[in-house]
Amino acid sequence: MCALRSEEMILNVGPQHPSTHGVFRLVVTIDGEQIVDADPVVGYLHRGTEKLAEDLQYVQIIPYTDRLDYVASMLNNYALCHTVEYALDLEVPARAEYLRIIVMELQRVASHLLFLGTYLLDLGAMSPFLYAFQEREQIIMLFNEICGARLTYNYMRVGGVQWDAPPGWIEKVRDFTAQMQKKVPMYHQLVTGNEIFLNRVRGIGVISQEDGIAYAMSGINLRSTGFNWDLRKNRPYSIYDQFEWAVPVGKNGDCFDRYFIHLQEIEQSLNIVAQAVERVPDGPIIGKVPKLVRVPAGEYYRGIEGARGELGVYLVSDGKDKPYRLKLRRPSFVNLQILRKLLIGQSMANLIAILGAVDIVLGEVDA
Amino acid sequence: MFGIFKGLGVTFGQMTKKKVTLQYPDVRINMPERYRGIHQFIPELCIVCNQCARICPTDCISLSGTRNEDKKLRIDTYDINFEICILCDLCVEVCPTEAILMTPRFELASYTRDELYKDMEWLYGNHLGEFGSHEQAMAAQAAREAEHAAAAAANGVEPGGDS
Amino acid sequence: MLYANAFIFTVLFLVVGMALPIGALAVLGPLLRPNRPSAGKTATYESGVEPVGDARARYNVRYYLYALLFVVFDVEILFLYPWAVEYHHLGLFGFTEMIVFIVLLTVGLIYAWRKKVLEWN
Amino acid sequence: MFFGMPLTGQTVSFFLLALLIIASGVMLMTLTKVMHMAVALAGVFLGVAGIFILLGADFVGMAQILVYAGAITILMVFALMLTQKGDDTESPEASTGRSLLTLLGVVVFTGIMLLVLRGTTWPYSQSAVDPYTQPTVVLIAQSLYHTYTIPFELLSLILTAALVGSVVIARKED
Amino acid sequence: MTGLAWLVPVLPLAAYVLLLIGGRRLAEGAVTSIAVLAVAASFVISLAIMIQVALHGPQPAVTFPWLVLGSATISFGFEVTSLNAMMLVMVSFVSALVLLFSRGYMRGDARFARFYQYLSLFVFAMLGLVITSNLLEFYIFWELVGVCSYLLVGFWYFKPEAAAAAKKAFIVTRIGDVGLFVGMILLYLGFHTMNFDTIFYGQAVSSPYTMAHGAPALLFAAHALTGPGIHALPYGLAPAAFVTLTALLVFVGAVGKSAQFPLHVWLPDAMEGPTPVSALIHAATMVAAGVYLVARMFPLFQASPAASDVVAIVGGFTAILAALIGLTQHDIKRVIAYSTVSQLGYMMLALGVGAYVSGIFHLMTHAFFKALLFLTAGSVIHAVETQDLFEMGGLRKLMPLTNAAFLAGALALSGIPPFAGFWSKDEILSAAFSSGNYVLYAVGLIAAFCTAFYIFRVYFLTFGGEYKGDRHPHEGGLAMTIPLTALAVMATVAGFFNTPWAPWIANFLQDRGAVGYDPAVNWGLMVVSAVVGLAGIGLAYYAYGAPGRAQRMAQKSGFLYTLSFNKFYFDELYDRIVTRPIRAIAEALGFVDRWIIDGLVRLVSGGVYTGGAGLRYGNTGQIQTYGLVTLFGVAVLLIIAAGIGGVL
Amino acid sequence: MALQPFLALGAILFAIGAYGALTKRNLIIVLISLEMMLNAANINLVAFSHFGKTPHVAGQVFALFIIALGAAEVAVGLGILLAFFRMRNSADVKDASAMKW
Amino acid sequence: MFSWQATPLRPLTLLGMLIGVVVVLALVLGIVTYLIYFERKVIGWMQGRIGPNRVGPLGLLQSVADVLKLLIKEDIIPANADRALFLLAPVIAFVPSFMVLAVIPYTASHIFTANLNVGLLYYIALSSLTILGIVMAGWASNNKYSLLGGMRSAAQMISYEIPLGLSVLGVVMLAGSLNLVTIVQHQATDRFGWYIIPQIIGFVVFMIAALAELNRTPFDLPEAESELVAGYFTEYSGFRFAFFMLSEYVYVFAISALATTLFLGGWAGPFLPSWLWFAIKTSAIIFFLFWVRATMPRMRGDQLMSFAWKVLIPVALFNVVLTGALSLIG
Repeated sequence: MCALRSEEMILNVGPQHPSTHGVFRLVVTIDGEQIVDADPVVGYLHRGTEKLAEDLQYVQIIPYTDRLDYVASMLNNYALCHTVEYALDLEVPARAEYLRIIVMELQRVASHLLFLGTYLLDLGAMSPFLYAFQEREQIIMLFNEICGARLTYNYMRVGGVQWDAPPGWIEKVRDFTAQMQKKVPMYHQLVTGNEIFLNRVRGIGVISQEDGIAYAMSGINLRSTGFNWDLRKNRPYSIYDQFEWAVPVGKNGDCFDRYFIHLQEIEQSLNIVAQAVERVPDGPIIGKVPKLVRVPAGEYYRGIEGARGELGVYLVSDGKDKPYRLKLRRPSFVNLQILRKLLIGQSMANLIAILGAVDIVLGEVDA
Repeated sequence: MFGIFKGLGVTFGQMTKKKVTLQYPDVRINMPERYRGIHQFIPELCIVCNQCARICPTDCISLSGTRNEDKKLRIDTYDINFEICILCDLCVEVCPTEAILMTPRFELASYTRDELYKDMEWLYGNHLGEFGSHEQAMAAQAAREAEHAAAAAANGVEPGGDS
Repeated sequence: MLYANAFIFTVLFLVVGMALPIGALAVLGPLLRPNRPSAGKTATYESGVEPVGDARARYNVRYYLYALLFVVFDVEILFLYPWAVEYHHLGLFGFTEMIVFIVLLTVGLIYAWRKKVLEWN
Repeated sequence: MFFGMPLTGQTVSFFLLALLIIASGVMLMTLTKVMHMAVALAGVFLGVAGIFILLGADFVGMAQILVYAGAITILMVFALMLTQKGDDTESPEASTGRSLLTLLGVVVFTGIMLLVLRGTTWPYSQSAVDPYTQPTVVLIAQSLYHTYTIPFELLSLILTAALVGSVVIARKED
Repeated sequence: MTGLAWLVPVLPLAAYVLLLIGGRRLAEGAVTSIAVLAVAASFVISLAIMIQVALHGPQPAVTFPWLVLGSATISFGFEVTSLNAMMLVMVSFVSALVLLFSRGYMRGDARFARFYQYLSLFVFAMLGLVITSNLLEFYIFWELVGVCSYLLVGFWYFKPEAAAAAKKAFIVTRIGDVGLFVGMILLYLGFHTMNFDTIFYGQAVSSPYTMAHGAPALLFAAHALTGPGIHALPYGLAPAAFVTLTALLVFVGAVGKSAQFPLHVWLPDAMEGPTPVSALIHAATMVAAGVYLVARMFPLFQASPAASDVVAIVGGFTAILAALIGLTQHDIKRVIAYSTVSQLGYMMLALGVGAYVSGIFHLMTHAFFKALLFLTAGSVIHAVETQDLFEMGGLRKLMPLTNAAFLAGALALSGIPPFAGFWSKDEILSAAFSSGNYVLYAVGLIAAFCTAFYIFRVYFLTFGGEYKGDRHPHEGGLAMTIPLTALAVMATVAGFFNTPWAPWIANFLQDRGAVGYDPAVNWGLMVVSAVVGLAGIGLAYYAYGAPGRAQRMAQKSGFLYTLSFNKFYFDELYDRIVTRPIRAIAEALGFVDRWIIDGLVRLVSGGVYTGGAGLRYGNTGQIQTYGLVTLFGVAVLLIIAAGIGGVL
Repeated sequence: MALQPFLALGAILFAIGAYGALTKRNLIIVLISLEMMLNAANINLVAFSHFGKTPHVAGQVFALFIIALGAAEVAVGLGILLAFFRMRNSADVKDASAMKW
Repeated sequence: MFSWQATPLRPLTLLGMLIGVVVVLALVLGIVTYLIYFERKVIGWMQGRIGPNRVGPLGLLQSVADVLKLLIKEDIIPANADRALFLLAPVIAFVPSFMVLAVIPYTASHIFTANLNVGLLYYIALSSLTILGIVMAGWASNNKYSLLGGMRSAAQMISYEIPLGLSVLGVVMLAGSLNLVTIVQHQATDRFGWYIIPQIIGFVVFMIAALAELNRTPFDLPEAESELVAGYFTEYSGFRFAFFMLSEYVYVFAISALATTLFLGGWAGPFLPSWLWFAIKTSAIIFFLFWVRATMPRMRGDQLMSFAWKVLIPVALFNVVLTGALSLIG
């Protein structure tokens, strides 16, 4: 209804705005409280990672990947290493694979916790943010112990990992996993059952399955539409096929589904970690890798299930020690494209709910 | 309706829980051994092989050395620009002599950018902590590492990587 | 005249209530505060970019309809108060009277409801 | 003595309030920005509420604040927001000649009224009711719900009609 | 119950309003129910009122001041007298049945609801006219009745004849209304009041007859001419002349409404309307209004012997004239229409000779049997879809119930004992006889003979012999047969309400006092009138029992037949002596009007227009300008007021 | 205090309102002015309920009624104004000269 | 005891009253200061944090420090703002918030209380004036966020003023007075005791509406940080901002005090002095407000409005009818 055509107003949400979680700018045209048009402006954080990579040895690229999705660095590390290993057809020692699985799934938990916290903060609830950060802090401390960094881990190497687990670390992870598994219901009590929260996210920002596929979405955004697509299952890599776990899938494709799948994935990831810590084998943590990695000439693509969707690395090599071209498929960037479609016709309040639930990380979007 | 009350119960229950806040300047997180803080450079050990400068993804290390009378290269200058250093640990990884190390120190705030440009002198003196000199620090570290190696051996784990 | 004392008391609240902000803002403020305006400082905030267009655009009608409902219901409340005060003495007659009043206005509310005035979109 | 009246607190209050009302009213007529007018309007309404209270009609005074200063002013503000363009000044007034003519008429009118007021002997008998012992609310309630039952019920009808009518008009396009 | 009397007219009005609002959306059955129920309720109330009046006597008038004009107050209100009460019962009874009948007759008409609207309004007007207590109100209802008859007669306005007939009815009755209006004004000037009671008795009394033992008419005369507080009569008229003049003027109104000679021409033409309308107009409402007027003003006529004589003579002449015309008409409804004119003449005759009760009684019985005749005629027309007598026949076997009903009505009309008409007509004739007006008695007798003849002519042509049409006539539905049955019963037995040995109505109307002339029972006259009726029937049987005989009779009567067939050339006569000269004058005047008067007017209007065009610039639609002007106006008024009040 | 000052104040307020209602071109301001005139009337009512020959609370009751009616008037008036504005895209009295549209 | 209520107005009485007002002002400023501290502490505890603890012992002087900071902070008036209204708005927002405190009966000897017969209506009428200040602030800033926030705020506050006004009607019906002092006295003698028992529906509606009137979580849309930055006071800084904060927290106190008065028996209670009882009850309500804030996410605008009009108002009306019917029977 808009009996009276009020004047449209152009409002800049971002780059300096609390709810864009970074330097994201959304130029919305509003009519009263209703969004008539939304134009995402990206690039405030662009560093030219892909171009820089062309001038770097493979090992040097790894620290750069840390800075893509900076809340899920481990997964980024892995994507690159995995691609290079694939290109080299390299065997990775079992212990290294287990350590990788453990840190990757812990990383996924940490990333999802961060999503939960910030999403609820966007929706006006303060406490879950702090609770989520308490849990995340424990994971970060675990990472800190294993690789010496809290955010930009630079942990993986082509053919394995850089560090072995310090003494007692595996036990710590085991304890944490058990403790965290008990914590998850608290979130359901605090958040999932809250009618106010439900009213805000149910049926909001609905992505249809067709749209999800058409926009090449992936990850939770795609799974929330009911499309069962998880690369860990669908195109297995690493040793995921050795664990018992399920892929949570939504029904409606709305913000609630996206929120809820995040929580369920935390549970599933913890599940994987719990299985993995029981079976970590002994052995080397890095395979037989030449001192200077030279990828045979050719084109290689590997995609892994990142925290936000399919994180793909497309590598073109001319046989030198540096890639000829490195293209990164950043899930946040791809998922972001649907934003305009989701936002048009919504109210300003829904903007926040939708933007938050699409869950973008600007480091990844801008690369 | 009950969802709201459940939530109220959760928050109320949290009131009595242990607080996680650390009084930061007074209390600090005990950074783990592997923590990748600000570098420490030990000129005595440096053979001026330039590997660290080459591996550095951001080219923040610059060094120069002169050939000594005994044909050995001696380090003259060793600067790290912390404006662009990403503390990735690669330089430490490649250093054949462990002349460059990373310390648990992470505080690097300064009022001007220039101050972030650290020279050999500063890097050498970085993070001596309670130790009076570098030698003492080295000895302590060696002791710690031996300890760890023993512990690792006790766990039946090969010390891996570059350790 | 004694009852007026109560109102004089409230007037004193008004006076003191106005004195505080005026004193703090107009008298004390300039003495304590620096005042060095610059173009950057006095620019309007809009997420760190130059604002596009004027903020004082014509505004949507939705709020207006709420205000309209509000005015009508405010009057209703106003007339409910004397009734509530005197309710014990009015008895069944007063009760019926008010039921009629409330029902009529509820009809209006339901009408607005059905007309989707109460919906945001 | 003040204007022929004993200088009591009541007199002083009256003149202060009258000053507020008239000043706000004149401001309302002379200001150009519509939002400023809304503020002046609130001034008028609050002043009138003060006058009511001064006259011992505390309930009516509160009603005045609640309905006029609270509700109607806000509604006016919304309406102004709705209809004013970005340029927020009032459209130019009527021609000067016409304004002067109106002013003349108004002044003549007021003058006569004041003269008549002065020239008339008013029966004087102050309200014996002390609102302290007998709250005006109660008196109003007794009057409203017994003597004026029918107007009261009609009022609800009018309010409903106004509600429905304005909703219909305001939402015509749907 | 009399306090509720106002409900009697209001209920049909409510039905009218209801139908006006929702008629279009309602089904035919619902429309009928609304109207019939309303009128039936009126009937029930009327009946209750009548019983109450019979038991407790009339009730005082209920009046409300309406207009205060200087010292005079015009009030409005209602009163219940015995006359009223009876009229109410009769009107509402017949109306209810007619309304019910229309359900069948008008079935499927596109403007069914509209028809019921008009009928309801008509009933309302008539009931209001009956119940009112003052002359002005009476006149308003009187005109409303006229309007309704116009609407109803012209209901099928797309038929040119119907439209013309409606116009004719309206204009002709209007001529009478002028007389009534002038009479009314004269009465007002004489008495400074419009209330019947006050005019007649100088004070508000419920019924003149209860307190005026013996000679109410004289009381009126005394009051009118010499009573205290009597104002000087207008125009310096002598009291006797005043009374006669007003009486005659009022009678002119009655002549127009009741279709008396010479204003009878509209009534037969009004047959163009739907038949239920005819039944209503002819039996209970419109034409009865004229008779009711005379009855209501009876003291006035009593006070003026000259006026009474005029009434009697006009009535008698009309009776015979219409009866003669009725002998030869081909249209079934026209025959019945002329019979109505004729019977109304009887009533006037009765009132003219002072037989108040007889006149009213005949009005009542006539209402029943005439309504019956019209409704049966309607039933017949509905069945055979023609109005020409010579295209019918043989319906006795095809429509037995209608046949029986028509027969009852015809017998009643003919004055055959013991049917209703016999008793009332006989009373009139004996009143005429015993009051010494032998000529009028003879005229009435001849008219009675003619009446019997023409109605049975219709009967034999319609029901006797063989059916000549090519349709399959059959009885109408229940809605049509119920009213027929009810009316047939009434037409048969209504006469017993006032037999010489049980004069209930006389007692009721006179209410222990005597009004008008009360003839003694004369058995001889009764036998004579019965025989005359039978003779008429016999002649009709003779003429129309065998085919061809009628033609021969017509040829033999030659000139007379033509005269009768052409209604004595009244319409042509009026055309010659009234319409054409008037048209000529009108054209001459038209020229004057167009060029001289209009020229002046155009000059004026042109000036006004030019002035208006100029002033239009002041009429800008700018509310503020208006407000400003108002402000100055108020200021000026204030100055003046203050000046007068001595403040300035 | 006497009655006259209050009546005088009412008259002056009324005059101000009348001036606004007659000269202002923005319909909303005109409405506002009308409200002021209603307020002026209310002052008189309440004044007479306090002073006068027979002080009675009825004056206050009527003031209440006027307040309520004023609210209703504003609601409908602004509704009409909106309709007008939608039609003409203007809130100017000058444009509201047609008797119907 | 000195009671200005029953003393004819003399300069001395006036002085006494003035002192009373100033005392209230000082108390309120102190209360607000520690209200903010209390809120931060409570919410901190609920989030596993400590809360302010640096300035002064236990961080007790934190709010004082904040106020001082605001006081000496530069007063920035945006170039595009409507200067006059921009300056006026905080005053208009603050004054009514302070004025409503005049009618709250804090103690049994209501020396700081204007014993108004229309006390409750006074509160509701005055508090509705704040909306004007907020709208003005939003409009005068000439900032889109401010405008949106101001408008939202106004729409929300007016919408919830209706259920607020309706919810207290049950209390008025039981007490038969609009005088807050009388209402408290009635609660002492009423057979149901505190009105929270017979008026539980009214109390719930009142609390919800109060939360909304205060623009607090879950109804803090107008100043929804993640959407509108800071709503109507986005452009305000320094002490002008402080006055918005101040009025907000004065309202927190005032509405809690009102809830105490209306539903919790006001100052009444055994053993302890009356003012302490009042303080305890009010603190409980205030704690509840903070607790809710720590827990709830924010509602969305349309839900907020529908909630007021489709749920609260019908429920409040039902409560009125129910109370009327019950007291007719009983």
